[in-house]
Amino acid sequence: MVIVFQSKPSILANAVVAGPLEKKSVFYSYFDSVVEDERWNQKTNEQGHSKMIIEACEIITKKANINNLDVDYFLSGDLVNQMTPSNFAARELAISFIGLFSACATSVSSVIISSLLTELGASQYAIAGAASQHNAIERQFRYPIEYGGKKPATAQWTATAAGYVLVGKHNPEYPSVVAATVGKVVDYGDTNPFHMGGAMAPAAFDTIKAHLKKRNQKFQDYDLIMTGDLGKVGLKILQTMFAQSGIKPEELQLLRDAGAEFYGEDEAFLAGASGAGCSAAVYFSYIIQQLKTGRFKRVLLCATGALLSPLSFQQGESIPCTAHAIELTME
Amino acid sequence: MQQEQYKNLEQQVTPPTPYLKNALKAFFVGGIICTIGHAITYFYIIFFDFTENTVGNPTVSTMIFLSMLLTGFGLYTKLGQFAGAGSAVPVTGFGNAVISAAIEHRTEGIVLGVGGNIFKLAGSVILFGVASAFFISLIKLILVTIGVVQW
Amino acid sequence: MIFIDFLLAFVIGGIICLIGQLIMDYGKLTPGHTLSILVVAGAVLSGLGLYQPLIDLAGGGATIPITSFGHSLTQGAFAEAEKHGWVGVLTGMFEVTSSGISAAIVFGFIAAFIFKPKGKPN
Amino acid sequence: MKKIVFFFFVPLLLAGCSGNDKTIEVYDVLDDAEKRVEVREILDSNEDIYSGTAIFVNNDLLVAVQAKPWLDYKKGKIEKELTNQFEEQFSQFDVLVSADYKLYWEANKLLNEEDSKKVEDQVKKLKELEKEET
Repeated sequence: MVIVFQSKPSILANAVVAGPLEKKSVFYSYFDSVVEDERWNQKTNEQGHSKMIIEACEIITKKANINNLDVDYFLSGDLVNQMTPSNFAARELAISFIGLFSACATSVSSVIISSLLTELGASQYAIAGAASQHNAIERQFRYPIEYGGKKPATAQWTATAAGYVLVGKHNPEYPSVVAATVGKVVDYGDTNPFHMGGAMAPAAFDTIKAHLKKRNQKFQDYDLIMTGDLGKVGLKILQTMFAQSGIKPEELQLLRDAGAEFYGEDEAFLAGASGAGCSAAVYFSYIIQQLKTGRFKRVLLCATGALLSPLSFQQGESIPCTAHAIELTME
Repeated sequence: MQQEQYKNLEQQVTPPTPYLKNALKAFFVGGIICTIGHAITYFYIIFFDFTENTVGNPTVSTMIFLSMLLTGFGLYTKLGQFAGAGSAVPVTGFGNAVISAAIEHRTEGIVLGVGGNIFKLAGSVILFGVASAFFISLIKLILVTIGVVQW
Repeated sequence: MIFIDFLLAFVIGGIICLIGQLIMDYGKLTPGHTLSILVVAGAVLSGLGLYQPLIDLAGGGATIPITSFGHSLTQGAFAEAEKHGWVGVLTGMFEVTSSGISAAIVFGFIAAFIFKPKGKPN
Repeated sequence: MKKIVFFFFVPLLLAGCSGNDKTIEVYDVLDDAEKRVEVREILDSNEDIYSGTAIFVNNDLLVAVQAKPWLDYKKGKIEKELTNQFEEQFSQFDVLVSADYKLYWEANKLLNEEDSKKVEDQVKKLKELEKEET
């Protein structure tokens, strides 16, 4: 489903907070703040997760020179049970809150909803974004942190990061959301939780294709098409899918993936980064900055999410995936 | 695109599992861990009053103690990533499964967290160990009773 | 002689781990599944009277892999069943213990107080 | 993989073929030459072991042997065979034959012990240890 925003809501401020390991990220210099303790000096990983979200929102209000009372909506999501880190952050922030779950695609789905609220006139300022904390998410979906299981080369490393933006009325000095596509849920029967890229690539393919078709655009109309956290292997699969559907190699150069690039070529991270915070951290720091400086004029951000739970995996269900896309422009 | 078509494409692009490399790594690391265990049996036999029959317990406990140190200092994950089954199959891997779960769930308290989750991963090993011991001894008892075999 | 003794421990232990890796890779199984299979295999070998000779041959090479866990439980159950017959099969379940489980519980409990999960990549 | 297994087993087989020089020690308070010869004969005739130590003290006879490592798997059988042979030959003694390394190690330590009381106690203790099960 493609939405075209007539009022072109703008992204007025952005903030990314990340954990200590994210110093190794190639996007490190774009982050607003990096903490030394991945628990943010809290007692549990989940509390640290929550604190990270609050910090990102505080940076946003500071940057926009507003306070929490001026913000109408807070849209956030993460991957922990019932999204408690977001819920608890919302409790501290005291802003009207909508919790969203699109797995790792929440970074984009939250921006879509807040843009809709802005377009409706229901919202002056809305904070949207997503976060993930490595230790809290790994234990949720896979094994205990210190468990010595071998991960295959397709496995990805959940990034510790929170990326948030302030969405408000159109302002030509800031990047604007002109269109969005809410993705379908695609499932090609993949069951391997250590190969998320392979499960999610078809969803990204589906959403990007739908967006381009409906908007009557081609790859070359964009400076960049960036997927969320397909990882190195998933990106290759997606490129192959597009190549088979007739996209030329030079056009495929425009297709990049935040997760695949996040930790550079460091092999310790296997196929790259993943998690809701991965796409949020790259989109809401590097991409926004590049748009603001005018290096990019038009980008398509397509975040993918694997909609599984540990329970569904153990019951032998395959992994349904989704992908949401937003089209950002800079005048 | 059909599901099967996609499966093909995915398989072509995904790097294949390095079966031989994995097997060799598992062999060498597993062999080394067992050799260390073997050395510990000699240690207990020579310096303490243990025979080959009774030395199993102290050896296994010592190996699990070493596993606790490696797990706690975050080294067992590195070993596991390199060795695969080579570090999972020895009893140190069982120790790692129990200890990592215990460390992980400390934040949920000692009773509900550590107590409730300590066998989250290793529980299946205990289940299958005890259940198979039960059924095998049952089978053997039946065979002994009908006079096919002797104890 | 002592060298050959250690070599046997290395080779036999290594082969058991290698079998585990093959089960994991070719069967596309999780470590939990693989270890469960190996424990059952150890119990079956023990029931057939083949595991004790393997321990005699390889020492640590056969006692350190998780297969020995199935062996010691089975031998414990056998001993009880031999002594007490039918009742023994049931009571054997309460008698058999494994130092592996006890040690893992104790050290796991201690570790829970000392260590925190770190979450560093390799 | 096969190559590696081959590589490991070749030295093993070679070692298996090397000569038949056993280290056989006998400790006897009475220093009876006849007994020495008999023990030597029995242990020498057994192809599966490479070393053995026999200790006579009072009515006890402790024979600690070491099977060739690659034949360790038939330890139980070796013990049984030797026990039968020794019991036949030394029916007046309470015989214990063991292939356990613990007993072998301790028995060898006893060889230089002068005090026969100590040896007696130690042999009793070892016999107890041998009976222990896990």
